[in-house]
Amino acid sequence: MGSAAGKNYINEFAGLKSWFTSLDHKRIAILYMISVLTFFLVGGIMALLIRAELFSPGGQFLTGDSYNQVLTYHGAIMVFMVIIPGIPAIFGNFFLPLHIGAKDVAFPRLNLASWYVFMFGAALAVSTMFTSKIDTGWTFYTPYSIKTGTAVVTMVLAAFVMGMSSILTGLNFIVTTHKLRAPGMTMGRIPLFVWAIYSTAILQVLATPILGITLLLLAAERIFGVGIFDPALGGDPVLFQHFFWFYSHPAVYIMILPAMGIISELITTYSKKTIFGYTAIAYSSIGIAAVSFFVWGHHMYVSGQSEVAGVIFSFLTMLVGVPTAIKMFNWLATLYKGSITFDSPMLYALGFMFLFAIGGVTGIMLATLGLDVHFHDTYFVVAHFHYVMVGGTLMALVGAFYYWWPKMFGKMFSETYARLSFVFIFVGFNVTFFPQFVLGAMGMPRRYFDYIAPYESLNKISTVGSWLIGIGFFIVLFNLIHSLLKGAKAPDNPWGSKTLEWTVQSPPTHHNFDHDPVVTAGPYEYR
Amino acid sequence: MSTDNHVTTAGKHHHAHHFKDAWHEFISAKEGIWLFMVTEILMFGGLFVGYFIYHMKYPEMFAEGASFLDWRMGAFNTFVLIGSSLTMALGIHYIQVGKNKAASWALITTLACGAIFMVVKYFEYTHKIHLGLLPGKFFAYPEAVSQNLAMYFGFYFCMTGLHGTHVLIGMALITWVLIRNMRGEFDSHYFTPVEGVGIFWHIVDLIWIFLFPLLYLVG
Amino acid sequence: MGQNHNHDHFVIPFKTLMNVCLWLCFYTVLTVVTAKVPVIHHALGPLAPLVAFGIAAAKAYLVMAHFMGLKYDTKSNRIIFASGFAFLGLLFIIVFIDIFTRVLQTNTL
Amino acid sequence: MKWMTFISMVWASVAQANTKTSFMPPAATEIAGQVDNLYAFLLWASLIACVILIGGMIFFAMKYRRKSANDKTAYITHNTFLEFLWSFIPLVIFLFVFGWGWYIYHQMRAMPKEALEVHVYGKQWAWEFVYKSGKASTNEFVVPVNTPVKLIMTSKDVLHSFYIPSMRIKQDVVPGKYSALWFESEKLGDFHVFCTEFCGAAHSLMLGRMKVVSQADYEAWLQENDEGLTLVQRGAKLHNDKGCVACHSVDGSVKVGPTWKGIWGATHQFVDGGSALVDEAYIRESILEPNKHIVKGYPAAMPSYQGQLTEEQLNAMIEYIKTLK
Repeated sequence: MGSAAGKNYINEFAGLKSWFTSLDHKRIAILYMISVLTFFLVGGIMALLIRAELFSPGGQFLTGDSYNQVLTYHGAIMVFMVIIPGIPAIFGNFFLPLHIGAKDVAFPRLNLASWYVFMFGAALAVSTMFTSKIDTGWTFYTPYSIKTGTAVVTMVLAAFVMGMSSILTGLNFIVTTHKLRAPGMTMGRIPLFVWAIYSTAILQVLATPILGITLLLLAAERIFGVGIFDPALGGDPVLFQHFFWFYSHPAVYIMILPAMGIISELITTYSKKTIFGYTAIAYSSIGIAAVSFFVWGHHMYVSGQSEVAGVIFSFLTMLVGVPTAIKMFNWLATLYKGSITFDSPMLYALGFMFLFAIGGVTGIMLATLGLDVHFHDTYFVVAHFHYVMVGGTLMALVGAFYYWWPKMFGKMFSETYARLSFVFIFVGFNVTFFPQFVLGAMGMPRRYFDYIAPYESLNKISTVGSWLIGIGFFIVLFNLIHSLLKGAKAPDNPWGSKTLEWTVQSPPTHHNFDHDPVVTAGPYEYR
Repeated sequence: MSTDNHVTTAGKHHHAHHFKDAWHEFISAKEGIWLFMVTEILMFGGLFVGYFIYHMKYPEMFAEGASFLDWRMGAFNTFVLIGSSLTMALGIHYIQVGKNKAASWALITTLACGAIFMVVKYFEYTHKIHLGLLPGKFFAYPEAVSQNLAMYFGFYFCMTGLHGTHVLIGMALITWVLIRNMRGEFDSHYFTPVEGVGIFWHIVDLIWIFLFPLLYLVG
Repeated sequence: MGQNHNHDHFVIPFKTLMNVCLWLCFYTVLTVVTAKVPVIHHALGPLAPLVAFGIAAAKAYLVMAHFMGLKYDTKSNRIIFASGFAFLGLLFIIVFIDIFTRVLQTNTL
Repeated sequence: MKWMTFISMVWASVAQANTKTSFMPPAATEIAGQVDNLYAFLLWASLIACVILIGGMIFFAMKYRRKSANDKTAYITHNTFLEFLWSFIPLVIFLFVFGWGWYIYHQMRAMPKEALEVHVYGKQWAWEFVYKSGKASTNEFVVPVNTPVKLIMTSKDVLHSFYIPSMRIKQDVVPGKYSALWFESEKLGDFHVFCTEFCGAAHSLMLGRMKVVSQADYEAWLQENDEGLTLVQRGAKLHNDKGCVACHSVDGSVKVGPTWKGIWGATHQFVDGGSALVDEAYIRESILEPNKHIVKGYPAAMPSYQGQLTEEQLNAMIEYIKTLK
């Protein structure tokens, strides 16, 4: 299968210019990988700062404004620059064309433009760190975001620009999935990762524009004082929350759906067994994407929203919980009668199921009207969304890195260090965030740099846990860098997987397939 | 690429390597264009939703605000934009039937209509600025009856400002397509960029069709 | 995705474009008349906004169907474009329900 | 590695189980008791769901370990009955929990007609309470036990949120309109009040305290006023009532603003390089025009108290500061 003289997409062209002007979806994926991982490092440092500050009550080195700035950057960087672009831009870009047997995405130039728009937005956002910073929280709630003297307009425009990049990527992936599938690859035969990226793309295209207009109005509010969200002029801050969450809840599904797609791939590959309930999982992805637009108000039960609206949102949020439960049970059923190995990607997949189960059930608790009144804006919510975001999306992200690393770079990595990284991240994660459920139940509010004495011991445990997670992620980083430098040559199909990307050489050639693949069966034909 | 722009079948367009043929590329491009138009509708739609909500909360304030708008200018602008939509559609029509020169003239007329629209907008804005009817902090109209009239002009300038910006973007795109047409890059088999710019221009007209009654007439 | 190759692009006839433009101008005149001529405006009373938006919707249909060519386009593009309006409607309906079912408290000092 | 996942699974479910003894602060109202019951039910339901999902995962992972490289696995694509089960049963449980939650939520939102009304004003970084009798207090307020109390709240600047963990109630305080909250405490004692909507520099120092006392003590408290207090005691009371406590400590601990302990007679270095001796004039100017001189190392986050303090109150506070060695 190796092409002429070991040619592949990495050594086909040389020089930085060829990377920064490349239209190859694989190279653009690498550009995204480097930028997203850098921002992840910055966001991670902010997280460690927060946990260090909360090690004991009273203001240590971060008080008032500086703590608010660190928590805002942790939120904004992690949401807009790591976890929303993360899986779709890195693995979606690299493997969507490979999974459906295409040579490239539908609009390669648009794909490269998306990366530049993303980097322009990210640069704008990071620039606020050196000007007058921002301290509004990643949610920019008015009227505080109107009154505060920090660089909210720059940050808001940065988020608008990054939203534009997200729309362009989503648009690109929808057209690619519709129009560029290989002959014989019907929608019923595409891998579940493609279903996940496809439903995420629908969310990106349909939800991000409302964030766009909300942020523009917030900028207009600060520059001209138009008064739409400013109560002093008759505006309604709760309307800002409606507009903001109309985007931001679909955004959390933009974060989790690609991760679910990866888990479907990992569970089937390492159980050497066809997926259980392909159609159920595929339609659950689309179902989640559709229903995710109806549920945003469960962030606003106590914000001044009417009881009637709260009841509607609580009911609809219960409905969106069902497809998620279906997926979990289908993965569980896939393990049944499989032939399971515990390679590091599989450990991360099992870790995902463990943590996402806890994240899911606590989500139902928060969706329940009576309980959310107590839990809203406490550490219970912080623990919930970290369980589904870090426990869900980031576990899947690291699992995907280990799973696809041999294919992306043609190098194997050290399995022992990979498993060690899992232990650190998994244990560290639980030690960090499980106590926060208890802190939330005890009533500790979020975004506090100082807390009353009863919360001290659990916060200490949580901070220690955060160090373990930090170590774990650094082990992953060093392991993968070491693999690039000294890793053994990777075979074309190290894990015996059945999806199309493993039928080409590692790393793939510039034009992916030597001859157009003709697909005759489903993606998980482990017979 | 032939420099002589009168030759109808100028440089043959080569479809990108990852598409099977020109038609496959065309329908993919069209779908991409429509997806982008959805995001335009959703973005402007957010403003319309906000407008409707506050129109119901402060009806008399909105009525007072609308009374300052000159519906004659609004009506004239509507005719201008409908005309420009027609000439834009004609531009595509002519390219499809091979009359590239006529298409260029149609595109130039569309640009002219866009310019007229912006000039009328300029007069409306100066009229408002002169009266002090500005959004938020800059509002300085002494005889305002309702106390938060500034919000109406917040909406007015946000909606017409965003729409005006899109008219300018549309005009820039038309100019780019006009230049390429004069260079003879389009013919009856390849005219996707013109169609894309055309649809974008019709979206701009579509939004004005809703903006006109909303701001000028309903009041 | 079966592809028959000898496709030629649909050309919207000149006459249709002209007709559509005339109809659009007529509707514009109509909407201005119903809104600005006092006797008709008062006759409509509360219906006036509905009439205005009805006419605007008709004009929008003409532009979308003929000028933008949605009528001659594939079904999937129509669905894509319609989905934009659908989700806007969803946002408006639920926000409307919230804002107009709030129990307002008053200061009783 | 496998035993590691197993251990942490057991640990998680054990930890989850013992939160059933509800780490929540003891419920102080009847509705809070209902919330705790719903929470206990959901905890047990979640534990069972986790045992099925995680336990099942661990069990299958152990049982179907790969024996040899060329194991043959069963080609099961789907099972409609099973799939119906694990979509219908979760739906039923979720809707049941939704109904139960709604029932409690409705009780929280249905304001009793003849409740004791207390007006609450949230402002950047303090809570102010005003009673019908004109009695006002800051950060601390007193309510009688076993009587429904209705808080009618608005904010003077940005969003805040009034949260009493022991009563399991919370309501955002929105500027520009009134929002309300009601409870009927069944227990005496002091209860924490937190602000749970992000509101700026001292968001975490905006701590309130609610004292639930007997009806007699409540009426006595209403009559209290500060005639009998000395100047220094009145200064100390103002330090709390005017919200200075949120940013300025009196025991030297680090808060948002400089501490008041031991500053009398010292010299303060300013951000713009200047400095000044801390005396009456300096304290008066720092209170009325805080942003004129910013002490090095502190943010310019203090709102001005121009027109909110009488001469007599300013003197009381200055006397109080003198005593803080």
